[in-house]
Amino acid sequence: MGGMPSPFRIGMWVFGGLLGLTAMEIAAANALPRPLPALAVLGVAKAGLILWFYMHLHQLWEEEE
Amino acid sequence: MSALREGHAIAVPLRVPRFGLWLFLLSESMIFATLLSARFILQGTYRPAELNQALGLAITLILLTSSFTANRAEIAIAHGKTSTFLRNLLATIILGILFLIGVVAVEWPEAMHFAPPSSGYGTVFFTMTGMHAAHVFSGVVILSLIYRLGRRGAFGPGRMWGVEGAVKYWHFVDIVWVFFYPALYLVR
Amino acid sequence: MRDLLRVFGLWLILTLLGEMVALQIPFPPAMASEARVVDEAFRYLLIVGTPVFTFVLSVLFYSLLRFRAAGDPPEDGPPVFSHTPGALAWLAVTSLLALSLVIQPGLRGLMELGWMGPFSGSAAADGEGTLVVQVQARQWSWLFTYPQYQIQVKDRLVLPMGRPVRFEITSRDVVHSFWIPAFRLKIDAVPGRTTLLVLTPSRPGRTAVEPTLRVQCAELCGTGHAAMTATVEVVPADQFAAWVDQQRKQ
Amino acid sequence: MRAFFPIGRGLLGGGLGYLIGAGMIAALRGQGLTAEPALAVGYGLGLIGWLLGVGMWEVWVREWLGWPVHQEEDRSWVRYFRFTTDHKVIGVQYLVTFLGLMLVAGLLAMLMRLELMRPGLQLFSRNQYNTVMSLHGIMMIAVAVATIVGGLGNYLVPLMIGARDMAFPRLNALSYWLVPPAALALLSTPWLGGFDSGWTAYPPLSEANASGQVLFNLAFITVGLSSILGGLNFLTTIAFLRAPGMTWSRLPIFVWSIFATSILSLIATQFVAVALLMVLLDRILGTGFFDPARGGDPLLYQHVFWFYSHPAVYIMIIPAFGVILEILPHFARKPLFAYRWAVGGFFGIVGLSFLVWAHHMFTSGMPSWLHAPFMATTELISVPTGLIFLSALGTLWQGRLWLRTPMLVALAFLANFLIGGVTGIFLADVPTDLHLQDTYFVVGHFHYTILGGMIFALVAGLYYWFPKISGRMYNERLGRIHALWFFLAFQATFLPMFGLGLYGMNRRVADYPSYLAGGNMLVSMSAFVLGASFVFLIAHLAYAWARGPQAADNPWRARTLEWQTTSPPPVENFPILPRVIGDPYGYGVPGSPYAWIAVAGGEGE
Repeated sequence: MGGMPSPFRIGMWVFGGLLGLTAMEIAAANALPRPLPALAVLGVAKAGLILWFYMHLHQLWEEEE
Repeated sequence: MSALREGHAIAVPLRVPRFGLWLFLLSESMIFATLLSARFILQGTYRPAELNQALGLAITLILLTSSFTANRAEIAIAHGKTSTFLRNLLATIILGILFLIGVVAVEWPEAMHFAPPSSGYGTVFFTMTGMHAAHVFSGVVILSLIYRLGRRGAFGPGRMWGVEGAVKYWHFVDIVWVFFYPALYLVR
Repeated sequence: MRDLLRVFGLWLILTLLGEMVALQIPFPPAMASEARVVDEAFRYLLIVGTPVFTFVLSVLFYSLLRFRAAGDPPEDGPPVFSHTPGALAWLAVTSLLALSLVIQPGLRGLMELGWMGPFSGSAAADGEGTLVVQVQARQWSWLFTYPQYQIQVKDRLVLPMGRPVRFEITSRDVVHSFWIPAFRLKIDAVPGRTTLLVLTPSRPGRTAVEPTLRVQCAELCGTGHAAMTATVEVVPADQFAAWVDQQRKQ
Repeated sequence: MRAFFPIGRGLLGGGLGYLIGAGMIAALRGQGLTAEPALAVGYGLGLIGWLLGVGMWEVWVREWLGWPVHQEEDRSWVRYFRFTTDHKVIGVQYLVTFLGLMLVAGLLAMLMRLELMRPGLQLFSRNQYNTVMSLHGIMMIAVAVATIVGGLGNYLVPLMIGARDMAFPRLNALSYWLVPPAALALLSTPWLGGFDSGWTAYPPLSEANASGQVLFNLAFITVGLSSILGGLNFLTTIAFLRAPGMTWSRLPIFVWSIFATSILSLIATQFVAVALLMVLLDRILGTGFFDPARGGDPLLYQHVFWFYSHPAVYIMIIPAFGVILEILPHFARKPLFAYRWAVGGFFGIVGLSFLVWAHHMFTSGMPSWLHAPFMATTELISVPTGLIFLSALGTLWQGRLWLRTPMLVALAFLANFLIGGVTGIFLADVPTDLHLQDTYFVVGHFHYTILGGMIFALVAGLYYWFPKISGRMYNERLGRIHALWFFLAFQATFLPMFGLGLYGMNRRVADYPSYLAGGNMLVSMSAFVLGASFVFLIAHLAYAWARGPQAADNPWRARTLEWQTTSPPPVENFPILPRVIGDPYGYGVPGSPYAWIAVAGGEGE
């Protein structure tokens, strides 16, 4: 916690990333003939962002703070 | 005896309940994985043209924003900023309620013409959104309890497991929608 | 070492006895040519399974007799924690055994029966001489339709001998299962889809004389499940033709 | 009176919850209190009311509301009737409840065998028989899933790893108290027309039959929830609460088996919950998951159902392997042979168990190309299972076998499970399965693995840990008589079933053609003798608990931690937490203690 990029700012960047990925999802759904693979990849990316930065998955294999 | 038991409860390090919560979420995710698979097994990538795309996008953005505010609330309490914490938590609860209104009060009545007894897509659509909405609802209830405790000053840096757990659950509900939204509204 | 030799001897004797039993076990009458594949697979598994069975049993019996302590054992046994070559050998033997059973009788039997493709059940026999019988299962009876002859009978199945029959099976309500024990193969009757079973009756007979020659529902389907049977008659070709004529007149 | 206060309050809460939920729906829809939607909502609220009444109000709701939590601890026998967090009390609660359930379900089995003694219908109507058969099935499934894990596991895992309690003691209590309402719901199905779809509840049958089906589904989901929470608790406990020095390679094998099982119950159980929920939605809200006319598919249910229910048989049998492998070294006075291989075997089974589900569906009408892969994975299960046998036989070899009752039952387990395993090959191999599927061959096979396996292990474990749990000793002579009686009656009951199945006796039937009468008579007669052996067992143990001689702290001279404390253990398990310094099964190694237990005076072990 603390450090240079403040946690608030990381949260903001992640939120921006989620919005961007959502925009790409909609674009993929409208542009591609079979959007399922692209949607799956984008969905995994979004879930990964939330898991890692919002849910702190890394805490699981870190020592007690 | 009871002192011993309480002492035991306090001595448990934070990673124990944290691990337990992750296991619970892992288990829960199997429910949604099954429903997601059922959607593709039964209906392939079929999607009715008359789904309200604007509404689907709107509730998706609402839920993503709520995850953002939930994250801010968690960081704020970790830094001891109680008022920022409460403000963001309240925003999260309100966004959650807005999401529920969007699904149950707006989307469902519009989708009634493909409601279960008539169409196969309705079966998966209503079950998936319903199951997810039930989890959003329970998340709103939990966050409200946390808000109530937070106003009484129950949390602060180093004693915020309640907040952390509730917020993790909320993010989990958001992740479910991350997969449900494209599966219900975007695939073809 | 003496112990190992003795247990090996015990294993040989028990295996010999076991195989004698395994070769003797009688099967119910096999009245379709496909039944042979099933019975051969069963016999093969008995023959291969017996040494495995007797091996564990010999070690168990021998230990029980030889290593038994009179009462409360005064001392502990030898501190053997593991034996890596032994464990690896064990792993190799069990894996090879399991894989060999997948191939024979598993895959081989499936191939012979024609159960390998994208269809549900046997590969369709489309030859000229194939008799088609559409089977509709419902709570709690069987309806047999012979589309080539435009006849329909309830709870009574008449089949010519020596001619492949393609059963096209479906259900009107819940899941049932079409099974004639004397023919061995079975497949479920599922609402909304058609499953296939190809059988070639090879011996004449009828239910009243041979009770394993009956259609029996083999998937729990509600109140009348136990009684959901149909009689079967396997008759020579000329008798079958006569029966068809008689049915069409009705 | 005081003892029954929480249960009375729970029943009151449950009843009120049901009336409110069912009443609301009944009023809204203008139907009776037992119409299916009312039934479902009433059950849900009733369950919540029961839990709040039985004790959740004090320990949870007050905390959520920010009020002080007060929890009364009582050391008299009254604690067994309360919402307590002591894992030992919860373990006993599980054991007694499920042994009671086992007797009820066993009685149902006796009734079934009475009906099947002769061809024709004597005792029941066809529908009654189907309900009795379905109830027997689901109750025994619950017994098999939960008795070793919930009973012995709860009691022993914290003791064996040197912990004071489970990681989440209150969650543990919740897991247990979810069971009684589910049992009550199952037992009340006959008043709603019963349910005749077996424990597998295949649609469309389970969507067309009497309303008892609704309660069955809800009860199954409730027991599943209990199993999930239990699994979560065990995983966290074993991962984090081990005593100092208790490394993963010093874990008793029983703890490993519970760990492996918990992974399965945590992950797999949700699938059956969803499958049953889909049936409920189809019945109550008119969705069409399994209706082919509306885009549904009956086979979807079977896939989802077996994706849980095959792993479920390993939820039953892995803890049984754990009990047996735990007992063998102590009574062979020899280290557990190939410990690491046995642990590997557990995880091999866990991994493979998710890849074999469709072997229940070889005749289901699924595409035939699925047969070969599922046949291969199923046959491969015999490899990790073989490692368990390697460990067991290697432990016996050249040991000093001490043939007390737990050991005798453990040896019987090995023989039974061997038969169960070998006959399993016939069902895994598709060509033979196409004939044997849904016959008494299957019934014989799974009773050899579950009754001959899991229940025999449970009985062995009961004898083994009885002195620890009760502080009393059972009667050795009666124990040995029972072991022999149990084993022989079991063989006589289930061995003939293989022949019956081969000759065309299909399962789940109230009646059969008369040519099968001889075998069925034999099975029925033996079944009654087998049933009596259970009554004998329970009576013997109950008597020993009340009147038996005091047991020593460590009557088996075993090395594992649970035997290093008093019998029965004190509330805090160990006066001071032990420090583990050696191998749990280091028999025969001169001067190798397992654990260092400091006592109040400061003495060592």
